[in-house]
Amino acid sequence: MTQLPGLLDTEAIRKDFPLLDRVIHDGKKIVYLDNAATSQKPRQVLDALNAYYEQSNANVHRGVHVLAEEATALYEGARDKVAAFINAPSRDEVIFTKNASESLNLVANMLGWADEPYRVDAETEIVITEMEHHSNIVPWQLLSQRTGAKLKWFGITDDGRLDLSNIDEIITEKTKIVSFTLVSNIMGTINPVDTIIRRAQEVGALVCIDASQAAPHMVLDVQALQADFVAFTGHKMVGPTGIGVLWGRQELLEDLPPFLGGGEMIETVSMSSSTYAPAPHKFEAGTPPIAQAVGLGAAVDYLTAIGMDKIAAHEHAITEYAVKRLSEVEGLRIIGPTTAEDRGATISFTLGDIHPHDVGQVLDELGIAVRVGHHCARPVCLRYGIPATTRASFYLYSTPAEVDALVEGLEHVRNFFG
Amino acid sequence: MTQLPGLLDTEAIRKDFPLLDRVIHDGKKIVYLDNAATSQKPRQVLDALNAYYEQSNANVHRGVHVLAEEATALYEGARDKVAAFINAPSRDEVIFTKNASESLNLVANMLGWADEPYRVDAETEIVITEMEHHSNIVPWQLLSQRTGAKLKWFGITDDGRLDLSNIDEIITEKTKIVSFTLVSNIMGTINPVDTIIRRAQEVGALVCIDASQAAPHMVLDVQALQADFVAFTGHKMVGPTGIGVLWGRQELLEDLPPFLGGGEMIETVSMSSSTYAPAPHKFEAGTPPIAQAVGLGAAVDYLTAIGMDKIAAHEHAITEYAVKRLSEVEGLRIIGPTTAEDRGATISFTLGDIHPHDVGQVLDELGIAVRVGHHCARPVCLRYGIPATTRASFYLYSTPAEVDALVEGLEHVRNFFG
Amino acid sequence: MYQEVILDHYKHPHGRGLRDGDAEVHHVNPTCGDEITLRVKYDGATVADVSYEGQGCSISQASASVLNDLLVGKELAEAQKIQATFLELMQSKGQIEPDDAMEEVLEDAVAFAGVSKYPARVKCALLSWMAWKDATAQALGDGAERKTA
Amino acid sequence: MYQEVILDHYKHPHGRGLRDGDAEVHHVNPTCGDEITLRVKYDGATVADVSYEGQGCSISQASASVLNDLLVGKELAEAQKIQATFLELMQSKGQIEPDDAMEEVLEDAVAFAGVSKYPARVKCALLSWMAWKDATAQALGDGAERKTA
Ligand SMILES: Cc1ncc(COP(=O)(O)O)c(C=O)c1O
Ligand SMILES: Cc1ncc(COP(=O)(O)O)c(C=O)c1O
Repeated sequence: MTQLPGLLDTEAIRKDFPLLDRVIHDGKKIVYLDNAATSQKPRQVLDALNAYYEQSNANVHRGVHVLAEEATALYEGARDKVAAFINAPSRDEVIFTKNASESLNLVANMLGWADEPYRVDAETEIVITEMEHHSNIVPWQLLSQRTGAKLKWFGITDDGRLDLSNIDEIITEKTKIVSFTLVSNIMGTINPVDTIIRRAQEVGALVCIDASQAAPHMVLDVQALQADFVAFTGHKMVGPTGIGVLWGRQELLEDLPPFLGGGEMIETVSMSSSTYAPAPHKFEAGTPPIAQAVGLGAAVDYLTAIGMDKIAAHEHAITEYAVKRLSEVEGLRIIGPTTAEDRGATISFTLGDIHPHDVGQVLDELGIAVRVGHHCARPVCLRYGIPATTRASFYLYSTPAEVDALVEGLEHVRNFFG
Repeated sequence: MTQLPGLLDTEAIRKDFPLLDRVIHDGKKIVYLDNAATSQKPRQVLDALNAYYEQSNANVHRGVHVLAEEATALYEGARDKVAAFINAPSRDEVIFTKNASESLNLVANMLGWADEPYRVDAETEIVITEMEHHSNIVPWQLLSQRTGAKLKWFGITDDGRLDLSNIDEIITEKTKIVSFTLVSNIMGTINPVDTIIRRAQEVGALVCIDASQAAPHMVLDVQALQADFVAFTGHKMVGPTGIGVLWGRQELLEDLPPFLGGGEMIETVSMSSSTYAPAPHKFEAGTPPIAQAVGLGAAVDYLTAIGMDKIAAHEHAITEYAVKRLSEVEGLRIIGPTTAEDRGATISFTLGDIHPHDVGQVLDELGIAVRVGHHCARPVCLRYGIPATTRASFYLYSTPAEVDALVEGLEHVRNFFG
Repeated sequence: MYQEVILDHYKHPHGRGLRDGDAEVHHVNPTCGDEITLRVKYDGATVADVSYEGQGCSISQASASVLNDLLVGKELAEAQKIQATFLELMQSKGQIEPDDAMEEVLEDAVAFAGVSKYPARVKCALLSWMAWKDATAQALGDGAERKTA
Repeated sequence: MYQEVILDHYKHPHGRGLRDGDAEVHHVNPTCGDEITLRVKYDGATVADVSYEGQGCSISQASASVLNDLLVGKELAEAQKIQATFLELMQSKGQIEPDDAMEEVLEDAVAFAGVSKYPARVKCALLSWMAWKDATAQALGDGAERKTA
């Protein structure tokens, strides 16, 4: 077996993930390389979900019975865990949503309905990048259409980096919000947060970071980042589906208006008017995803016990190996950074003229799960003039042997359609 | 043991619900009477969640690998089940949200951003009732504040019914939308849908029904209801937290604009503009609550196997018995209908001068879980000039013995504070 | 949590009713509807009277009665120390087992130790104490802190 | 799903290239970027030619080639029957095992039966067939149905 420096003990880790034992197509053990789409879940997370439902299930807040107290303690305890995981100055800055998409829409809507100085309107500008996931594009397009604000964006260079050469023209005194991804979900690019934040601060614009592809894979410290909002999603970080997070700076959350209205987010309601609870509750209308928050808390415990720095090192080693092995495949072209520098373990590529759908399908027949298509980042495909890519994405349980399996699989694909 | 006509075989049913075996406070088996807040979950639902995560977990749609195909089939299969459960004319009319609150906010926002003839603006009126859950009040208050539309409402009579005496003044030619609850979550009242819908149709207003307290307890047939939108929530109907439903008429869903933007809800995206997928996907931005939808599908299977008509009959028998027994308790005043006619198995009451917090706390010490407070329906408490109520709410696994335990517990409370 | 002492104060509240005062405040716990109207009267730096009216659960009612017992007649500094100690106890989530020193300060109020285990009820127990702090700040001006927790 | 027949058509497509026609359509599958430009030429009610250009996966490319084989030279009614049968097969979710009667209608196209098990790929297989239907409606006017599924 290939040994690389920095690898985790994947043999032990993989035992925690029941799905990795799944066998498909007559006896092929699955090689799961679709982690940028969603991660698998460890036994520890499933146990937390089951324990919640079997022993403590109740609606949270306002209850005086034992189950309600327990459920509330578990739910709010999950908030403490997530706050610690991202080094939030206060637990009250952690808002639970249903996914990263809701988190990003929440930011866009808060700014659309805000009073000055935050209000986005026809006199102002919104800045994103060409590298964003659709979930960090469409909310801003909608906001721009509905307020008249101008939507601007950074382009991408030939080697899959943000083109910041014209940063002073893109981010201007009119810019109210700059929203961009920390790690590209299609190319794996890690973006230079500092440069962008410095310019945004110069002009007094708020900064929202889409950390959906960062939170699962590296140390995420919202204080070090210096952003105003950070969004991510539970299902990509060994947590359940149905839960996302928005972290926001406390003063902002205090000042900004609510988005969804309903139970839990109010202080007091009469027919003619209502007042709102302080953040985070102001932004959590209705029964929250209670079990899912508890599951995310268990996920965060799991990742923390292994160590986010160790996970990052593991993935870096796998990425270095994968980039090297993949570049040996004839006709394979990596879309995005072609070295392991400043990139995560998500690698998109094309293979000669073979359509990604065919690549993915034949790999699947070999038991290898990759994703094909535009990966909800169609502007990147348009930028490179390709209809789609094949994307292999790795995680803490990925092994060099799985990289080898992918490379062999791609050789098979080449022969099959050759 | 008390035998009433129409009861389900609760001995068998209770074996499916692990939490009902929970023992609290040194050996007291829990008497769970907080079902209007959330229901417990049967083994079958937990098994579906575990099977999904252990065997088929993947992100849905667009994937060509086996797991993605399976996850998509399970997720979309859950949509089929829910569609059948509510007798929807088309599966494409079933939108998955995170809870009923999101469903109701979705309707309010669609109408706020819609073109004519649906658009809610300063020239138009919104109608709700004084009996609504905050989740069916606050979204409309926000919409009213943000569009200038006038918010009107039906009052409540002394015996906990909607006061429809002035229906023609409340619902007028200016009314764009009438949104009301089918069953009150605080008083159990079942509202006269037909009368309201007839008047709404006369003036061409849309009708949104909050069925959060109906879907778990009775046959829900959206075609028979004749509403335009119907909202409900998974966790109250033996399903997981983190999943809600909005049903809407297909033509409306086609015409109305999207709400949350992001992955999954698009047809095609470029930096300058996007087009949207057809409903339901147009309204499901980002990775949906996949496991939770699968769990809701299993919940619907579970309820259907027992039969919603049988569940309704069971609850009716329990309600009749509970109303009778409770009225024997000295000083107890039911807030809401005092007979079992046209009401569900949710019973709110006050007990002399004893504050509901104290009632709930002492009951809890006896192992009896009820909810106390305003139950996210504060206008009802204001209406009756009380700060709060104690609410006992029953479900398919509730027994006459649990009613007896409650009544005994209340006697104990009276003596304790007497 | 329903210690005999608490039930006694609930059934037979001390000093209840509104009397003459230097400042009046009205506090509400919006989640459960508990309310209190409270007046303070100072005689120099001495707490001359704390009078109150309210509705709410036994915990909030008993707590106001205990407050009246403990604070009336005390010097402001002493009263503030008692208030701070009670706050500390109530925020302890059941982790503090009151020792002799604490019992000396809080007297009957140590009976509320059990309440601190119930997050939903802590606010009830604190309602009158927060109202007193607020009323005191109003009566004496900025010398006494104004912030309510 | 990759039957030999499909791979053959993919590697050696029949009738590819754009030639003279009565109507031209451009269809796109937005989820995967498959594209086809397709022209139909009619000689009375006879399908005189179906010419096309496109990019996409082997399934969409092979399917266009098979379409060209099957439909060119047929009477419109016959061609529509073939199209309907292919549509039925593709929407069968792997539930239809083509019998002799179906094989007689669909010839090489029965090789796509396996594709119907893969929802994500069904649209690829149908792309050219929907384009053909659309182009035919345009060429012949409302006589042929216009609706695309
Ligand atoms: C009548 C009614 N409407 C809406 C809701 C809101 O449901 P959820 O909290 O799941 O959003 C509830 C329950 O809390 C309810 O009882
Ligand atoms: C960079 C990025 N942003 C946002 C999202 C949206 O996350 P979700 O689908 O959980 O809302 C994703 C993943 O799908 C992503 O990769």
